[in-house]
Amino acid sequence: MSTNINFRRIVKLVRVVEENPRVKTFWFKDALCSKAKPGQFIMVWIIGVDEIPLSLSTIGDLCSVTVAKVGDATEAMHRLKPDDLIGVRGPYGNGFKIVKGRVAVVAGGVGLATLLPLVDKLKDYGCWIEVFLGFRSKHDVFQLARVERAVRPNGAVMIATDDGSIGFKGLVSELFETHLKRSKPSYDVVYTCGPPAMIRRVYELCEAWNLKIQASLEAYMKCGIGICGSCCIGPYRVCKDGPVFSAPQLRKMPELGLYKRGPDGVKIPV
Amino acid sequence: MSTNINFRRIVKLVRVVEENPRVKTFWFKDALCSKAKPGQFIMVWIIGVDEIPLSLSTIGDLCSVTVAKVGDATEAMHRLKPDDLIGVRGPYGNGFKIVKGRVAVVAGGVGLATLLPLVDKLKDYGCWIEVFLGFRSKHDVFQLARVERAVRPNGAVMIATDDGSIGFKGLVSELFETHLKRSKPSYDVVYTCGPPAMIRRVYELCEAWNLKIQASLEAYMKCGIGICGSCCIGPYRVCKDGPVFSAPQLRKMPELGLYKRGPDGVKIPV
Amino acid sequence: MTDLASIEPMLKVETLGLRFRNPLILAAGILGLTAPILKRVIESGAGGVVTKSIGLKPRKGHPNPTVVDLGFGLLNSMGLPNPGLEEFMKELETLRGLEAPIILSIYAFSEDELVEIGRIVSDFNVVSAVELNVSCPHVDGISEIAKNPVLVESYVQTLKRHLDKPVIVKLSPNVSDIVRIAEAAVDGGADALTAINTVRAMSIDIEVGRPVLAGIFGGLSGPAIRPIAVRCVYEITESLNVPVFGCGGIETAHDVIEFLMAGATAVQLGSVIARGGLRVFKRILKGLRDFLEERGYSSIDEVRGLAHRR
Amino acid sequence: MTDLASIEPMLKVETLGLRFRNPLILAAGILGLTAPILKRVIESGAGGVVTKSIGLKPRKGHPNPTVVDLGFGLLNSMGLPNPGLEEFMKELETLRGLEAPIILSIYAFSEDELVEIGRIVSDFNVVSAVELNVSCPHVDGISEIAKNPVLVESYVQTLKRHLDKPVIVKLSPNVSDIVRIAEAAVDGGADALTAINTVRAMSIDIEVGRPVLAGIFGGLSGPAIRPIAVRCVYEITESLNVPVFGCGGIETAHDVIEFLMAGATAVQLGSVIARGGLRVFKRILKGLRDFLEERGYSSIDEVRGLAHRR
Ligand SMILES: Cc1cc2nc3c(=O)[nH]c(=O)nc-3n(C[C@H](O)[C@H](O)[C@H](O)COP(=O)(O)OP(=O)(O)OC[C@H]3O[C@@H](n4cnc5c(N)ncnc54)[C@H](O)[C@@H]3O)c2cc1C
Ligand SMILES: Cc1cc2nc3c(=O)[nH]c(=O)nc-3n(C[C@H](O)[C@H](O)[C@H](O)COP(=O)(O)OP(=O)(O)OC[C@H]3O[C@@H](n4cnc5c(N)ncnc54)[C@H](O)[C@@H]3O)c2cc1C
Ligand SMILES: Cc1cc2nc3c(=O)[nH]c(=O)nc-3n(C[C@H](O)[C@H](O)[C@H](O)COP(=O)(O)O)c2cc1C
Ligand SMILES: Cc1cc2nc3c(=O)[nH]c(=O)nc-3n(C[C@H](O)[C@H](O)[C@H](O)COP(=O)(O)O)c2cc1C
Ligand code: FES
Ligand code: FES
Repeated sequence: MSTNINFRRIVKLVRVVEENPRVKTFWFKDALCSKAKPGQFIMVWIIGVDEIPLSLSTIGDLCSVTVAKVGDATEAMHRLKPDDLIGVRGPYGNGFKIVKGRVAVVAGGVGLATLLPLVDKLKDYGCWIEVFLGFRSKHDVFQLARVERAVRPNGAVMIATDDGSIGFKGLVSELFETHLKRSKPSYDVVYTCGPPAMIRRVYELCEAWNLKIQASLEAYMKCGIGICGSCCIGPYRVCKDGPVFSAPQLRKMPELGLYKRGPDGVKIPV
Repeated sequence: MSTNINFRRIVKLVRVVEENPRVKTFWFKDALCSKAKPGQFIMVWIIGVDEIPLSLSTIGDLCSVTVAKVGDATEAMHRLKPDDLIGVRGPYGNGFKIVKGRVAVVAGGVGLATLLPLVDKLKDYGCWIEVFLGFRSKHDVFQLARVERAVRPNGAVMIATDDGSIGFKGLVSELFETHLKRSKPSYDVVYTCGPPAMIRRVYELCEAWNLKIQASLEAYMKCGIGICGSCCIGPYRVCKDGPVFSAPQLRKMPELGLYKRGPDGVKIPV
Repeated sequence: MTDLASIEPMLKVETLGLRFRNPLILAAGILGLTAPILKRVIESGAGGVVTKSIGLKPRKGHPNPTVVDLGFGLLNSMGLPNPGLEEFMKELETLRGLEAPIILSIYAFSEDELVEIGRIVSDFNVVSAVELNVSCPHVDGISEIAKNPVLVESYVQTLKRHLDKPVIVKLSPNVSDIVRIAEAAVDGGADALTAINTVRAMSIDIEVGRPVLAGIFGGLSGPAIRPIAVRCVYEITESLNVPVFGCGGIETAHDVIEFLMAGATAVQLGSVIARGGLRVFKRILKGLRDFLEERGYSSIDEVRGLAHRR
Repeated sequence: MTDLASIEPMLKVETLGLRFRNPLILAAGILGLTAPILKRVIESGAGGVVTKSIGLKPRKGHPNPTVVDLGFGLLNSMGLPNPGLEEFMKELETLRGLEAPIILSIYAFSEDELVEIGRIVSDFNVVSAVELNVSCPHVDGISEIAKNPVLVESYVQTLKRHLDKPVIVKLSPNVSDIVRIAEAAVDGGADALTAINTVRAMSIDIEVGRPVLAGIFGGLSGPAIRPIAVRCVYEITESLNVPVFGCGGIETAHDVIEFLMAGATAVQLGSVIARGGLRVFKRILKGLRDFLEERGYSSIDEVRGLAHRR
């Protein structure tokens, strides 16, 4: 087997799990993915349909991606069954840097998928982990048991939903802010992934509270290998310099959370 | 530095030694040639003139080729001075297999060049070495001291010249035959290199006397890497399957010593 | 080697009335879709940059997969995604006062479009020159232009007539006789040429029995095409006296020297950035300086065209 | 895997009225200059062999250096060395009763020469078919033919009129539109096509500032050109219903399957023999059998053209 991560491998889906009506997890075996770092992503070829970036939501002998149904490609992916084939290349990107100590993890929606292998690893390192999860409603919650297993007894899981059907009613960034104000915790780092507006808010909070941040961003991707330029935010390529960025880098991204770019590079307000 | 022996290296000549009016030895440094086996050859680019196969006549920190002036390319090579550049690729071919014991080495003319690193190595292995050298006349003798140093005290050097100006008067194959008849020696192997007619005769003698043979052959070469087909003798490519052949292989070369092929593949009587 | 300034005298290139501090130019379509990344490429050491190829209207390009790594080269069928000229000029506005000329790559499906582009770009002084892409091998309506000398001459003539900037024409290797096309471009008024765009190619995923690219056909770039590109540069400069930007598979200082010896005025780097990142500029610049110093050349002008000697 | 016979049913190819026990054919100009080595190639497992390209008169070819390894491919400018047709037919005489068809590759500088070659070869039953090489990129007078559809059609017509054997036309990738040339060949009466010959290319030795080949230009072969060759085979078989022998950069069973899926009837192997030796035939045959068995295909006929599905 080649060790060039860019060569596409065709892998068989060994399991497909419905997390909730909008989210499924797809399990497969791939030697290179098994060696990925938390926060890295792969380019998934949904054969005959599209190729899209997806974070690894599990890294192990079996790997997984956890996918929200939001458009053509993800809908096609949701139709796949065990034994169906997908193509994968990667893993790509820098991934999260592990910080030992007291950490916060702020996840919005399917952004949690990206953070799951990180939470697994943080547990192995014996970190104190406080996880803030945001969902639209209780029907959108997924993989909660896994997060709770990882956090207990050295941390806590807090949930926010837009409709208040479970946990705090409101945005997860609001939950996080409330917690910061109330407990004045001194996190060694705040990890976050989710919708850009949420990330922007969490970033602003971290700046205000003088907290280190590692934020995993999204952008439209074609090559995944840092040459096509379609994923640029500020002077950075999300696929190669990211997807995980620190505060000094985020400061050079004035557009963060304001607009993103389409396949043609045209700015789209978010 | 690449380890692909096919990549051409440009090397500087560090020394040029006139062996006799027709033969010069050219010294240069090249890491891959330093690791060659006795009997291997290189493709030498005489820049702007031609590229020709030449056996390594010394294998060590410094390497050498020993070249007889016979046509355009070798004449141009004889005009080269220290600090001039040549291109080299290789080493190519199988080289000689070392047989420990009692060996004969039969060299005709500049064919001795090919056998020199072999003689050096046989000495290291403590073989009993009997060397039969053939030259046109005493003026053509070269590297005799090196051969004698390698052979003494465990062997002997015998010389034949066409004009009898030194040693036995006649062909080296006749000298070898005479010796076989007189001393009935039981060589473990007979190594030979020289003009095709001589090799053919030595091969016939070995067949008759039931001696193992390793003969280094010559043929017109272009690619040196076994695809162009210009160096074929019988079903073998001299550049890749040879240049050193054993008796079972020589038996499949009815043309040996009768004709060779030109650059166009046309048969030329020898 | 952080000191780019000290090696400028050896490496600078003056052509088209422009001054490039070194011969390493970012190739079209590589990263050049946004201003901040172009700025970063220049800060990384590039002597000049060519933007993504821009058309009059926004274009999404081909569906994914659009880029595949074949090991000895990349296969891409980007399909010229771009935000359209107007939007892109707003993007470039921020790029003033940089140390390297900015070359705008453009494409057009008709000469009418070229007239309009020429008019719009003439007054846009962020851009020092225009590279006309007539050679993208995987976009219908563009790939055909570079194969037809009459069309090439006419396109270039039209653009030159309406554009008050140097015009570089980017040629395709997918032609029977690149010299003939180069001549047509020069006859049309091209100030310089770039050779080469990618080589039309395809690859099939045998596990699923389908082309690896959604667009089926793509353009091959990277080391695999270097000997083809060197040949094109040599053939053109053997026949024509026009500056040629060499492009195709350049990965090392060695490769840059090869193109210069083949007759290139400067070179463009593309695929190497996938493997080598933006560090490649400084790495190659250092290699160029070492090569020149070790061999006793005082500048790259002394190696240019050397392989044409008889 | 010494048992070639057992895998024949899966791998055999019937085309041109001939039977190839497997799809691996020795490409033109690779070793095929003498009878004993051709025999050895067949004994090594080849399903067929194409000889060196032969002309009416002996030809020494270009001066050395003629072959250079670039790592991802070879560059050669052999220049069609050959002993001439008459001498070569004597050579081939000994090759009767072998298990693989022998295809004679020929070239001609004029249609008159073709007439003569056709007449001479018609009665020579050692040879099962003729491959017409109009595509050698480094021989003046030959390389031009493949670029000109009128010439190609006329050449093929002339040969067919005087030769009573299947004619395969070997096409060049160095053209603006290979399908157009393929059509011309078929219109002229070609029974099959081979795609592709080498890609015109060059390389420069920067230490001495000279082309690496004495002939300056050469033909690129090996892995570097595989995506170009696959594209050519796919383009041709998408438009025309004619057997195509795929050739260019094949090194593994994987590559063979890729060409078959692109639409090739069988394939030809060239440069791989430099790196892999004559063992490549059996190695690839074993790989093909394993691939078919693992995926549940009963023969290569089931994978042929698969990538054309929509
Ligand atoms: C590094 C990274 C990691 C990601 N990880 C996950 C994950 O773990 N789970 C998950 O559900 N989603 C993830 N995404 C988002 C996912 O790639 C998109 O949801 C998906 O591409 C949508 O495709 P579509 O055709 O279904 O939707 P569309 O209808 O095409 O578009 C819906 C949204 O997805 C975006 N999108 C479409 N194609 C791409 C593309 N090629 N690259 C980037 N964005 C695209 C569009 O810009 C739009 O915002 C990740 C994105 C990035 C950049
Ligand atoms: C494996 C091998 C090892 C050799 N080792 C030595 C050596 O150590 N010392 C030495 O002096 N000679 C050696 N030769 C022979 C040497 O290659 C030729 O003498 C040389 O090529 C002659 O070139 P020329 O242009 O001077 O002569 P030409 O006038 O061209 O020809 C003289 C003779 O050399 C042969 N020759 C020419 N070109 C080639 C070529 N490309 N390949 C093979 N033969 C050629 C011709 O067929 C002819 O027989 C070796 C040959 C081979 C095949
Ligand atoms: C992903 C990618 C996108 C490209 N986009 C363009 C483009 O928009 N316009 C253009 O003229 N060439 C484009 N090219 C071709 C390159 O500019 C260059 O000519 C080619 O890649 C050969 O150089 P390289 O081998 O250094 O990559 C693109 C190449 C790649 C790999
Ligand atoms: C050394 C060499 C000699 C060749 N000679 C010929 C030839 O005589 N006639 C011909 O049609 N093609 C010739 N070719 C081209 C090959 O037949 C083949 O088309 C090409 O090399 C691509 O296949 P490959 O990548 O498997 O080598 C030659 C190729 C090489 C490398
Ligand atoms: S996706 Fe192409 S540069 Fe990031
Ligand atoms: S020299 Fe080409 S096969 Fe031996």
